[in-house]
Amino acid sequence: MIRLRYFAHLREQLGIGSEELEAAANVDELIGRLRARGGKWAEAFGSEGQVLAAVNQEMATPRTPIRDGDEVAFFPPVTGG
Amino acid sequence: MIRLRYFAHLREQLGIGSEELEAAANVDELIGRLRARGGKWAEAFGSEGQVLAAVNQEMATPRTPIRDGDEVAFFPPVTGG
Amino acid sequence: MYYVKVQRESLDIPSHLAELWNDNPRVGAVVSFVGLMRDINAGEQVTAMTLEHYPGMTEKALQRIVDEAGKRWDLEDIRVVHRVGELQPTDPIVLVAVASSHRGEAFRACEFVIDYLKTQAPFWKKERTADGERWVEARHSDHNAEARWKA
Amino acid sequence: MYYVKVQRESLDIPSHLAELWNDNPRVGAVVSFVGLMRDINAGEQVTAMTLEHYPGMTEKALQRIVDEAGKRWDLEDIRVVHRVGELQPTDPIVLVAVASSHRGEAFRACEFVIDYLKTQAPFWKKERTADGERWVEARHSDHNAEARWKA
Repeated sequence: MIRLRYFAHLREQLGIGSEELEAAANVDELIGRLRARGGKWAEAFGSEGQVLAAVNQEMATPRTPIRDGDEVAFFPPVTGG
Repeated sequence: MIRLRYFAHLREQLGIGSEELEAAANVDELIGRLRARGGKWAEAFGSEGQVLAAVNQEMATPRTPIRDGDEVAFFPPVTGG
Repeated sequence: MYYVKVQRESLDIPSHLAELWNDNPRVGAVVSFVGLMRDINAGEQVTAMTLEHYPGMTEKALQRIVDEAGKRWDLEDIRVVHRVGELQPTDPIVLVAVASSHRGEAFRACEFVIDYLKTQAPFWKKERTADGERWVEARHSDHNAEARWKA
Repeated sequence: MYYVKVQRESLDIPSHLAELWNDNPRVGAVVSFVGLMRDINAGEQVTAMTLEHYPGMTEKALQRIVDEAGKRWDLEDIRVVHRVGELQPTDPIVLVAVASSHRGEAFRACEFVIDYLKTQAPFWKKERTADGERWVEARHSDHNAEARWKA
């Protein structure tokens, strides 16, 4: 199992802060699975570049591998500072 | 008459903080007159670029004109900040 | 390990600055950046702001950025403190302060840290306006600023 | 008119910084430079320093520099405070602080002001070492730093 977390605008859009899922091979595959949920999920994960991903609290790319027990986070581009 | 002022290392080298002199046409002519005093004066005003000049508290060049009543200052390159 | 901190309390900027040079007579230059909440953004009046972050990742991201700055330049110290939670206009949001023997290094490193923080550290701003709340959108200029350091 | 001051008293940095953003919610960025006295210069231990200046001209030179910065960049405010007289290692010598809506302008202007101050403002440092007193020599690097802004 992996832990998914959602932040900021994305959390509000999806109406969920975190969930547990079966592990995926990498970020790209996980996104594909989430998009397949349709509706707001297809919308949120549809347009490239609008959602950033982190695996175990490090910025990730679509090809970053995911292992059982990992924490995977999705969020919009950051706006701090 | 013009008022001359000397600062920092130059004041110590010349042993004088200020003096009054007849006006010169410009900074270059005034420096020539000071250099002609010989000894430490020739030494202090001899090597180009080691002494900076200001006329009425504005940075000056050798060709900056001098008028009666002006304040002319000589000093080494600045080292503040 | 440089000092990085995420906190809800207001920033004690004087203490952080003094910490950079107290007891360290090798410090000849301290350059600091303070980011503050403005009351206008994208042409609209903003009355308040909520800053959200990703606890755990935020601290790691900040530490990674300051470590990289410490590798690129010869520095004596760096401090980064960032607020989260509720903010009002004129509140300081972030302090980045860098101490070095010479000023050139301190200027470069300070701007590097804030440029990367703006694109790499997981903070999100939500603004309150007369029309309700809105999430602040990321700026292209911030990505251009970060890209300069990759040349 | 921006605030420039030459004083014998120690610098009240926190007050000057806060003055830049208090009551001005247009300020989004404050970049500041603090120059401090180091205990080593040109390889030798320095125990104290005397800063001499040219009263009258100093204030004019500083005002001219900050006015030029205000013309080159879109700024909300600038403050420059410089000490003269006796200083000890770790004492702040100068504060240059710039407020702007955006950080790029504030960084550029702050570095511009200190670069010009280093070559244009009539201050001179005399250091005390174990061998006696010596006047600090001007640095080529400061002239190179100033020259960058003329390109």
